[in-house]
Amino acid sequence: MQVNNTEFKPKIVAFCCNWCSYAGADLAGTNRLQYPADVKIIRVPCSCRVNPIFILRAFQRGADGVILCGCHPGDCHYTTGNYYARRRMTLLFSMLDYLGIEKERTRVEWVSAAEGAKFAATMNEFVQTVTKLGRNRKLEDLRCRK
Amino acid sequence: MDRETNRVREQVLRMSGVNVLKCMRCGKCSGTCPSYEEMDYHPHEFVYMVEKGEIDKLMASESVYKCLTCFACVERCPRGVEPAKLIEAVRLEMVRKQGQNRLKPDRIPALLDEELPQQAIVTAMRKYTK
Amino acid sequence: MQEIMKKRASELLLDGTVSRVIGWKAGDFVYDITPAVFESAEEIEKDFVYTAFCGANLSKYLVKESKKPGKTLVFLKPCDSYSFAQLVKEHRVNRDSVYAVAVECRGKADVDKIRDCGVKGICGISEENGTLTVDTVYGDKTLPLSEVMLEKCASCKTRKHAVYDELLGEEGEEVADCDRFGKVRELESMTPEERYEFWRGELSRCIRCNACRNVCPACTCEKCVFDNDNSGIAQKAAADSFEENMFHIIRAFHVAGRCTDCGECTRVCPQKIPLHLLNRKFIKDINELYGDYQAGADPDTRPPLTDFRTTDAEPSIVYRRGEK
Amino acid sequence: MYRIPEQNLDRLFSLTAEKSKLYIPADTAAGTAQFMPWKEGLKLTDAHNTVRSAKDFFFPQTENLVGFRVEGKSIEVIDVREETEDFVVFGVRACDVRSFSILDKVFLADPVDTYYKNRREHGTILSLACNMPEETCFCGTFGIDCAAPGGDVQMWQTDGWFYLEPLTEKGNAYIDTVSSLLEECGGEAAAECRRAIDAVKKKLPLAGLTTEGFGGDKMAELFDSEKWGELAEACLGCGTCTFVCPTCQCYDIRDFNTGHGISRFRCWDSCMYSDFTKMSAGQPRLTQLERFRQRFMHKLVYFPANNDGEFGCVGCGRCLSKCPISMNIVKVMKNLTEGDQ
Amino acid sequence: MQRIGVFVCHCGTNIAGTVDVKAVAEALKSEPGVVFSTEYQYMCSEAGQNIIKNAIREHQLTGVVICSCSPRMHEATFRKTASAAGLNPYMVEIANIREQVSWIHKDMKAGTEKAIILGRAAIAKVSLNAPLIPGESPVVKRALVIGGGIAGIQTALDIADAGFEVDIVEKEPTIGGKMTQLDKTFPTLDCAACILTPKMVDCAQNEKIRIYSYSEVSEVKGFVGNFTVTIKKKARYVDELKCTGCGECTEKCPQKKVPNAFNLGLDNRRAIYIPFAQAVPKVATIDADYCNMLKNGKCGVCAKVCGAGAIDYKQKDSFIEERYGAIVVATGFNPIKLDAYEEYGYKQSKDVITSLELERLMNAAGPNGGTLLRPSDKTHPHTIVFVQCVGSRCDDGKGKSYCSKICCMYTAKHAMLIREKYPDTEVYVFYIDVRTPGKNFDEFYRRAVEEYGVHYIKGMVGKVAPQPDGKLLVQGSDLLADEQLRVEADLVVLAAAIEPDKTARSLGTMLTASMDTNDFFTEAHPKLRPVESPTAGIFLSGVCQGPKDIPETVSQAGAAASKVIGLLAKDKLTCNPCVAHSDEMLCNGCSACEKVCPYGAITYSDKEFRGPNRTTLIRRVASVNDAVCQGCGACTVACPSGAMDLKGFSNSQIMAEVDAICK
Repeated sequence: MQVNNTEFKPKIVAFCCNWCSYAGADLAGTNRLQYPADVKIIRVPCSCRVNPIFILRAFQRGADGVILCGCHPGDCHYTTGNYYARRRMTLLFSMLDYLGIEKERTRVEWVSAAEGAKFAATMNEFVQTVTKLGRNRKLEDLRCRK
Repeated sequence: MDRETNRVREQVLRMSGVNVLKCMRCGKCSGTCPSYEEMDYHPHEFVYMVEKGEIDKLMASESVYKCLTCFACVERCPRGVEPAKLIEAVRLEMVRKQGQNRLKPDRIPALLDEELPQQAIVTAMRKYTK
Repeated sequence: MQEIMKKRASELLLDGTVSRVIGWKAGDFVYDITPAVFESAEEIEKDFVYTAFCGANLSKYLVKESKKPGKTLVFLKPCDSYSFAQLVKEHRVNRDSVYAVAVECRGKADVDKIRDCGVKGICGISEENGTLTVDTVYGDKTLPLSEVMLEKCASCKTRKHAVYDELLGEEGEEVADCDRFGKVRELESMTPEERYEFWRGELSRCIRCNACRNVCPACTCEKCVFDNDNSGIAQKAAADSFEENMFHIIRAFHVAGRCTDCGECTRVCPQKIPLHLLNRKFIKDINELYGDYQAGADPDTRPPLTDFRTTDAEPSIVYRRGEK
Repeated sequence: MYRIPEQNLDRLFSLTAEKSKLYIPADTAAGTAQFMPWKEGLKLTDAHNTVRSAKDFFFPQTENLVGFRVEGKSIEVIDVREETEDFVVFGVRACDVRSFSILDKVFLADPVDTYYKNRREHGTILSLACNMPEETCFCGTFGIDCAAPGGDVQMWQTDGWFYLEPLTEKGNAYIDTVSSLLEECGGEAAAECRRAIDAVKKKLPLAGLTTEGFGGDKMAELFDSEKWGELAEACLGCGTCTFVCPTCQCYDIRDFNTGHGISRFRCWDSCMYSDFTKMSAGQPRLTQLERFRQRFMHKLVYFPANNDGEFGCVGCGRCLSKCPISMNIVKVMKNLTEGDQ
Repeated sequence: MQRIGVFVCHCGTNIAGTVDVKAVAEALKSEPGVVFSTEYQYMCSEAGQNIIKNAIREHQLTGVVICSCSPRMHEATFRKTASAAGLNPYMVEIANIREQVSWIHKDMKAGTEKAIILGRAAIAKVSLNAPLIPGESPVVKRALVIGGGIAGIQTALDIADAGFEVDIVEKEPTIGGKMTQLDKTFPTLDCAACILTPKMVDCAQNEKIRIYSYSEVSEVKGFVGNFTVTIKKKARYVDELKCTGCGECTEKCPQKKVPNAFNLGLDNRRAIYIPFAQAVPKVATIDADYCNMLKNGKCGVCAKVCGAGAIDYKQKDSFIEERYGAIVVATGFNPIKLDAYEEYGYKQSKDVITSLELERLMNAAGPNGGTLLRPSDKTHPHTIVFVQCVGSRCDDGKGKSYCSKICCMYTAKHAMLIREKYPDTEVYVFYIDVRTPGKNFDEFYRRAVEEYGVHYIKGMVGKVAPQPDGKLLVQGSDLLADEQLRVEADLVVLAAAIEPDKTARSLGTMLTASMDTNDFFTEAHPKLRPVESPTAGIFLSGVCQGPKDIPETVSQAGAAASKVIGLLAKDKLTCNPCVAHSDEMLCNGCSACEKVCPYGAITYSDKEFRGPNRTTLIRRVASVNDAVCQGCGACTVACPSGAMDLKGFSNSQIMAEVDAICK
């Protein structure tokens, strides 16, 4: 899959849990599976470490999309972390949608350490979706614009 | 599965609210069915046939009307599959297809007999007037 | 009612059961009632009031007052009692040092709504059988209470208390036909653009006075993240539209699952921002996704955000909304 | 004295807006009144006064002072000051007009606040007399006459006419720009309106409130009054009173990291906030009692002490109607002097 | 001010092939805080590591950023390198420019840009790193095993064998558990008692093992390496030290009508009893519900006949506090109650029994001395029907959704034993699936069919109707023959599902060990850590973790023991320093963090704080036990005031990364 070569290159922040998704991202690399360089990964111990504040912060600073990846429900290294993350993110995303912010800019995906291909496919698809949406204007802080 | 079969199948599944994939093929429904001997297709086969989309065969069979709707199978199914509800849905689908009830009111008096318990009449109404 | 409350409060103060009473104190214009701590029967006799304008939820004052020696009596309207129960549940208030007196409530009036009816120069207001007679500099006016009720009362969910030590007046019932999510549903059915415009219109009036936060019984943090320079997100002013969003989203998120829907945030907002719509969105989502939950209703259940089911909906449920 | 019929108000706005920016008090969608830039179709509010005061025009809630661009290890200072254009504010009430002179005492005293001064110089104030003051109004307490509101041009609205009286150079200049719509007239109608307002003023519930017992010389006795505890106990510590107040002028200066530089801005601060004037050694006023006392002492004692007896309150009544717990300067004044009378 | 060194690795051409490493090193040199930046062929090589060490010393670096492969690969390596040069190992951050840049992006320009951004993020993070020192906590070198069934016994024996003291807490008067009630065991058909009782005796005689029988755990405090457990010794009204187990009292007690729990109520025992002959400890116990002396003070026969003077009617429950380094849960199972399954007639007919009841009926020590007789009329059954999956694999709200795993095999065993002992008996087994994954298991089942002539019928029984003549009419389906079968049976045996013991849930709460919805304890990892609970220091043995047969239970018991031994062999535990930390000044004491902590690492206490104006405030504040916290961070988000933060992944560090990436 290739994203159309338009002028607009989205900024995408991916929070990946250390045990599954970060390893899944590594596997995507090991298997040389391509996805756009627009995705930058931040390693966190668990998806439950991701505070909604971080996500809003990313949008404030000009991110166009934020994706959170964690272990599949039931596989959390800390047994229950992703279940909490799931509730938190569901409610947060629902609230962002309620405020009229494009819901497609945020996403949660469960990616195991074995799912390098899923990681790459998810990122390709997400970048494409966000590219279509264009620049995040509704939730940016104008002061942070260059 | 062709489109029409699939449509009928979806219809039956929707009307009955039954998830046939929950069936683990234990046969307890057939083991419990009081009408077993009367049927060509037995409750467990019903479930499997709906799953496979062989609803035409079911509709062509008298089995549909042999079900007493006693709900023993529903009560005892370990997986909560509810075969009787499927049968009921198939009956309903047949009525829709033929555009009329199986039984017309004017035929009823002739069929009644002294011995017939009230409950059976009510069940019959439920089954045949769909 | 007011007289019964005064009598009871004085009794309890005099016999030493309680050392202080948190109640409402009369102001200059009938409607400008201030929460107050009364320490003697004389003070109660002089200034204590319970009228159609006692909208203020007193439960939050217990965070401070319940730490003082002796018992503190607090008067709780039905909605306030949920806030109180939630504070106890979160160990913010010591239950043993509080004497909770439940008082009946038939809805409280909103002076802003009275003004919105074109009433100016209010000098006095009296209530009789649900009708308010307003005496103004420019003549008298009468208004039905039901039309000028606070938002939280117009969409009252229950007239039954969650918890109390003593009840004065009659215990009410849950309001069966309460449709407090009507406006939320209306917003949900709009397009994202319309919703965005709506919220920009509302939130752009925010002056970051923090009244909503400071009045909120769920916002009792020792130090709010928005006041803490080390938190990285401290803000003093709504310097950018992002900051308005950030403050209100995070505030709503922090009280999600803990907010009892007492409606104080909307009542106190000087800019009339319908802040309850944010909290109610979370409540509605929680009810729909994780089962009905009322914060403060009971002492044991886990708040939804510190709980989970393995079968919970995936966040992608948000994308599927509105699709058919 | 000039006059213009009410139905020509839109034309007056339109003509004014051609020359400079025009702000009028109008209603938001939620029904709150605030000053808004005039555009075709915007109507004057029926509300007596705006929620936020008119101080915003000269002392906005946030204002960028300076910027720094950070590139690698180098820092460059950027002047972010914008050239302010001329603007006209229509319909300012007497209380808010007086608030400007109070703010001037702070910002125009040496060292002059150039950001403030710049705005002040560009603004023309068209004040409007209060035909129907609210019960919360007590401008009279501070010697303000809402029947003669002052400003660059003062106006009365009566019998279907707006009467305009220029009081300053800027006022005359404004009259010149819109003279094509005005007709000259005598002062009788305005004087009649003033008399009517004077009659209403006497009926206001707070008409009897005086500043007796307050002022620069009452420092010690008021500071140590035992009543502060009781007055402050319900205070939530929010900034509502401060932010709707036309004379509160405390601000904080903060740096915002934009990711590629720093934006240094100032924003309103509130003495009610727990981190007000917090320094490395901590907050000098540790409890809400002290912070609460600070606000009222400032308005009623410290300000007059430093400014020839002028009080830091104009009696607009905004805090009376907006305080979440209905505690306000009037209750404070009455309570502190209760025993005296 | 930080002094940061940046080291960009070529990884041969792995990175340098699509990332301009020189440009990356050059670009990062101008970042604030960076005082040194270089690139090298292989940073992980000895020469590469020396570059890092030298730079740390030469430039007095306070932080190190390495742009290389994934931190999952070499983070530990580079931390050691830093440590060797005198820098705190947690002052190292890695920018992953191989797996996440060079290997996925073909375009040199895009790859280089991204590598620089990831480098910046790592620099931003490391600037906020603080040196971390792993804590240590001492280990109490004793273990507690909760449950004295075969799982607990085996675990205790193995731990004791390694030289550590171990206590067993068993709620029944004797250890041995369910296995004592079994007759024979599959697939070898050896006698359960013959293989179990020697192990029970071993336990009793082992100096390192102490048995608390007729006892329960009532409170657990502490954390891995240092638990404090309160054990409640229930009053048995017999002095354990004095009782010789002679059994005189159990013969003389006049109260004869007590249902014998050991035989599942199939016969009666006395009010004072020893559950069975080989009980360990062999000590009598008075059943207070039936004892006349305890109920109304009239009797006292046992005290009179006891030569040892062991009877003590005044005995009270007593509590003992013990300290342990590790706790093994081995609480086992019970068959479910079958009341909800009316169709099988379990309540209506005495001749419809569970498999465990059949074990007792066939056992030489059972109610019939080992002769299989119908409970109703004590006649020989000639037709026996076995029904499989009764309550197992059920999604109907009445049973359990899981497979109980052991029923297929024990039913084959029963069928085989009956056919062998009573060849004139016809045996039918109604099954849904026959599941035999295990060594020699399928062979065993095939023997039942091929050599013993057991009739296996694929289908389920719909109804069991007791007939007036005492027969049981079993109606079921034979799916393969497509017919409805009716069998006139004398005895119907139900393979009831098994469920965790009822005490497990409250124990789980005490231990803060997580459980699934069926009340089975959850393992730390379903594949890789199957005998550990996610809560450190808690281990799982036997059916409390999931259905198991004896061989599996014993092997898991051994595995749990080896994990315990591994833990107890350490003098001190090193803790992961990247743990949560509560800022007491900000803490509200609201317990939100405590609720989401999967490890029970957070506790609350009332502390005194200095309030304004020389006052003192008492506030409830959280504290994190470093030894227990695993560093997931769930608490940091649950905390509204931001009092909880995670070392190594702090709020400010993550936000700094976000800022750097979005810049």
